[in-house]
Amino acid sequence: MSFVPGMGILKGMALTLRRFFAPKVTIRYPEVTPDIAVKYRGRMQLLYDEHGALKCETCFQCAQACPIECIDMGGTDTKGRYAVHWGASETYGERREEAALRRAGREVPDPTYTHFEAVDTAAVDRILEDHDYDPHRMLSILEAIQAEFGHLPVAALKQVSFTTGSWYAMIYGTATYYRHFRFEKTVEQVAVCRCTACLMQGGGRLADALAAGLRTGLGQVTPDGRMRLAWLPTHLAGAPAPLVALDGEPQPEVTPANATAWAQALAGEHPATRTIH
Amino acid sequence: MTTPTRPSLDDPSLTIPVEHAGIFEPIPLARTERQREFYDLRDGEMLLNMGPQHPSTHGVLRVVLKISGEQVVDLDPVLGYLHRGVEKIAENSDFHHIISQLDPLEYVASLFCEWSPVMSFEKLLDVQVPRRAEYIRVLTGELNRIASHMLFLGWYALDLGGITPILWSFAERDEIVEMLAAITGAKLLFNYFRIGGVNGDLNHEFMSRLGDWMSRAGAQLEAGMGLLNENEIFVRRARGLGVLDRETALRMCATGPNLRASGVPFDIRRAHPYSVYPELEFEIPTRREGDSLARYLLRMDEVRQSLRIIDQCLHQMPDGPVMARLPRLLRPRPGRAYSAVEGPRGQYSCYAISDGTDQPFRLRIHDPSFLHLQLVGLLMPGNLIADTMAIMASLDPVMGGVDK
Amino acid sequence: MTAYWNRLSVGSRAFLIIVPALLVVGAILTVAVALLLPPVLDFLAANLPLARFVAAAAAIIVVTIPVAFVIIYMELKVIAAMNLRVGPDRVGPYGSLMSVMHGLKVLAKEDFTPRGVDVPIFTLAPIVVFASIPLTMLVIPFAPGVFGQDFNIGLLYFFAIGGMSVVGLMMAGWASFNKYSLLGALRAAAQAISYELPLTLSVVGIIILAGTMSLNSIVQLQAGSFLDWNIWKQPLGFIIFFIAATAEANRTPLDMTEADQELVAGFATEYSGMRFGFFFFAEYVNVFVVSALSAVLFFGGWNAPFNWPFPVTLSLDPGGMGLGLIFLIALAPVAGTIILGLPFWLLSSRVSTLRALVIGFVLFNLLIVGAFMGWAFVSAAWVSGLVWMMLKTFVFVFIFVQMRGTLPRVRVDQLMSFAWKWLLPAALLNIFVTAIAVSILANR
Amino acid sequence: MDRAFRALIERTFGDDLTGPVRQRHDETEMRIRPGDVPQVMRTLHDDPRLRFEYLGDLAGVDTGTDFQVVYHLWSVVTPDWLRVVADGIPRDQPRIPSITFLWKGAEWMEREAYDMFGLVFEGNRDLRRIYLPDEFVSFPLRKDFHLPDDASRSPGGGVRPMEDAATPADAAETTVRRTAKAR
Repeated sequence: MSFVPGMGILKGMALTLRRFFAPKVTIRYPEVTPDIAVKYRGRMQLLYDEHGALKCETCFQCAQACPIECIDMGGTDTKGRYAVHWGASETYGERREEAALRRAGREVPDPTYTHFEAVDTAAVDRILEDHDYDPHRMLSILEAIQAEFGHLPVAALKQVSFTTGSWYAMIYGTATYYRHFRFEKTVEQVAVCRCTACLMQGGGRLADALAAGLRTGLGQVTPDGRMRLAWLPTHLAGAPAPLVALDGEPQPEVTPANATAWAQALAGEHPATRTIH
Repeated sequence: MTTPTRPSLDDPSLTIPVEHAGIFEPIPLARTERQREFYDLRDGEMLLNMGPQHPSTHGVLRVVLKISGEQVVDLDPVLGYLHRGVEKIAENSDFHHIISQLDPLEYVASLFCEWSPVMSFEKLLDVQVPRRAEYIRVLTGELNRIASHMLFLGWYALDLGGITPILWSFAERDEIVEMLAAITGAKLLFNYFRIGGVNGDLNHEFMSRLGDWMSRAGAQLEAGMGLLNENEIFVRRARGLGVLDRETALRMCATGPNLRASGVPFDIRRAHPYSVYPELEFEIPTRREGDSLARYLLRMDEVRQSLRIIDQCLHQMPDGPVMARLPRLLRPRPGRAYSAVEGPRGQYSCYAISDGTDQPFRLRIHDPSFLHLQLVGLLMPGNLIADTMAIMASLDPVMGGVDK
Repeated sequence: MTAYWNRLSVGSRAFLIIVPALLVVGAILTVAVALLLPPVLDFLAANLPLARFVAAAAAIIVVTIPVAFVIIYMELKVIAAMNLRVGPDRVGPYGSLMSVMHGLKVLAKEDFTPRGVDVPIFTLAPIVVFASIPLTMLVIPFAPGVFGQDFNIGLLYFFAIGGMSVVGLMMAGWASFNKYSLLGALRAAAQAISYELPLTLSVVGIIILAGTMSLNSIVQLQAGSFLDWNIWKQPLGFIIFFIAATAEANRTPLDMTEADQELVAGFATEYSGMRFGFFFFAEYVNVFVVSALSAVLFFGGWNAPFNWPFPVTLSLDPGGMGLGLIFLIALAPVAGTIILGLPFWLLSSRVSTLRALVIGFVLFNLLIVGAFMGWAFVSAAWVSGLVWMMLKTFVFVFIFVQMRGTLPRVRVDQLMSFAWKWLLPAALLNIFVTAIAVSILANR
Repeated sequence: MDRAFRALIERTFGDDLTGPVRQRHDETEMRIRPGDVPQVMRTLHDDPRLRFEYLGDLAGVDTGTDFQVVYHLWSVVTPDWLRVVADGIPRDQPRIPSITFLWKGAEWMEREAYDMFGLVFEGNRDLRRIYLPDEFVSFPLRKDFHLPDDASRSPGGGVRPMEDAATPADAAETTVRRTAKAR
């Protein structure tokens, strides 16, 4: 602070006047891109290889390593059946409580592995006995197993592979080739008719609404693995259009308007699909 | 202590209606002696609620001022708008994750709130940090200190009504932040220090930016300060404002520049040396006045000292690794460790208790801003409303650190 | 007939409709003007001052908004440049439409009236504030013959009306039902009371020198070179006037009333939409008015800073050229365009013919406009006067803006003590010295 | 670590110490009863042989069975941090004398400890919530309080509001997640 009153102020004014003509430090962003440091961590991006294929194979390791769960990954398993999420799981309504359970170290009922449970191999052996262990009659073996268990348990398929000596991959391929084989227990089957009349009457919208309500896709099971949404092969006789069948029972009261609510009510009892808003 | 029952907000017994400005305004039930003393208004006194949306409360702070006319009689800071419960989070995440969780505490100088927990974890694990890593820590830390003080300069001038210095100091801070981004990978929350070293060695980009900046840093910083240091209006406002004497500063647990501005040469870098500070030579600037001007000038002196330290670091930088060899999963022996570092605002300390698992049993974060905000209530009464923010800015609290 | 009509295209139908309609309207208008113009002219001629006053008031009210726009844009850009920023550069060329966008924004915002405010006063306050500023512009002579009214108490009128804006601020602060607004209003009142005195006393010296309060005659007394300006006779008076005027215009470092770091926005805290816009514009128009007044009082108003060394008289009589004028008017654009565009077309192969022609046309127009302006500047006194006046005024506006960009704010008690302990005695001293000097010089 | 200082501490507070004076790295730790805090602190502060004028930190600790209050002090006479641990504060009666008569700055730290642990510092004239709202009734940093993500472990199960006035009796064992092996 100088002794001449006002001199400091005048100096300041002179300084600002000099800076008035000084070069500016602003970076006009869209035209001029700032030089980002090589090591800059600010942006996450997925890498592509030289063929343009995505290198990320959804192994979830980065998401697991992220301390503040800012990485959020979603993917589907190889058969496109189960949507897998990782990340701030509170954002996924169907997995809120799972997150709590997992962090609490509790057992989380995971629908992905429900069909890996052990089965009694006696039935499988009996079926194989009937087909005298012939891998060439695999189709009928598998049909018999499905008739026995209601679906194709993986344990049974492994037993078949072990006993007949045919590769598990071959059996699996056979089982996945034919549409009428199912891998997951389906207690109920919600089916939408795909005949022309139903589609004309809004069967497509109905299917979408049901898919939204059950939180699954056509031909797939609900996240809790309890229900399956499928196409109905043929229109049931005397049923109205559009037609929804629950285990073959036509549900005349379901319309595209109330289908979502109906499906949610249908799926609603199970805690794993209860949403907490 | 009996568990208190949950009160309901619309319970009329909880609010004392006070006839004031022609309307009844509810005042919370006085729970403590201090609150009772604060909330009974004499004639001519009224309550003025400053913040949390006030333009110049640093961060999200709410201050209830008791004023008579323009004069502040008393004030009551209300905290907690940024409270994350980071200590609880730390108890639930393992030692590596905690570092990134603690970054946002002191978002202006976040290297220092990584430094103290990292040091305490190293004590728990009996890790010897490589000397090069220590030098890099000191180097980046001092850079961050300069950035923080530059921001203080801008804030202080802004709270006194000058709008230019903050942008000039941001121009400085931006260069430092860019070069720190070149080595740490982030601009604000550098998640850089690791247990047993640092994440990544010095790279060429950082060194070139640093050399470029160091060549003209001194002149630029002086020019930036020149706008204020000689300005009559500024000096007249800051001098003799919010005087904090030596004994009071010690009794109020003030640390850092605010303590040194009151004549106590207490700097943890010298008082309780850590890292490689014993090998570096620098001075501890101290001032006797203890007013806002002294605090401002002291910080500017510290900037000059930090430039010296950076210079020495660059000259004495040893070779070698920057990370100690450690297992991926850290399970320190059960024990307790306390470590403190000298940040731009004072003593950042961390008190960690381990029980042998991969998560700390208890992690206590001590932030200087918390205690310096407490000083405001002491320095403020008797001054004008115009000086509330001036005094607060001269103490330089960061609400992220206050609220944890 | 209808068949013929149906065969017509839309354009021709419109033509057939519009042209007769225009003819009819034109005929009616001609008759009306022929009948009504003489009495109207007689009326206006009968009471010319009234007509002049109405015209001037309307013109000033209209002029204030662009002036405010210009100053706001100037503030944005100048302060940005001093902050090493670029400032607005997206809206319009170099962001020059930014302040227009501000205006549109405040127009488009919700005009919000909080609960508990004193609605009539709350609504009236911005109007009072905004009305008082253009009224002060009424007496400022911008150029010889370009002024609203020439009162012989012009200066007194200026300060009286200027003080009226404080009433509006008080109304706003009181009616807002907000403690910050109240504090801001009280500060405004105290500040106005403290600074009206030095402001008024600082110009008494000039009144003594001039012997009149009419701003026109004050300006005319400063005619001649810049050595005849009042600034040399009243340096102390000018300093006092400038500081007091800063406080009067609520500019940093003396903008106590809306100190946004202390009182959120002072008296304007609760205002939004166009009501806030009125305060906003009033502030900047006020800056303009104060700058203009200081230019008028101390810097010779519309007088050129120096006498022309040689008399420039451009006597151009277009009528004397007779028929040649027609050819000139017809040919000049074409010839000028070609002549001016040719070099670009010849020198650079990248310039296409069309572009060269466009360049030539633009250059030609610039040339013509420049020539006309120069001719006007030289030959018409009021144009040059206006130019000089605006130059001086905007120099002061720049200084105000730069002060805002440079200086921190003074505390309110320091403000008061400065006004009463320093400015007021200095102003009185200035008066005494001036009076003594004038009496001595008069007696000699 | 400073052996002479350890001897000095043992000599000065012979009978006040409830445990051995431990030393590790640059820290010296002494344990006292919560009732002795005022006079021990005053001795540490005023005694010319140990002039602990600088209070580094005040922390509350929940060991899972009882509470502790930990003070960290600095002095010119020793290169160590002195850690004073006042332990054995019962869960049902968490009371301890305040030290605001020595360091007024400890007031907010004690408020924070009260806010997080429910420790009642007798003598603190402004003991109320500092971070959490006044209506908050539980104490988050206690070991029997859980983040919402830990909801399933906390009484009631499922996602519950973070607020819970009292912990149910049936949740007594499960709520204390880890008891301190660190003591």
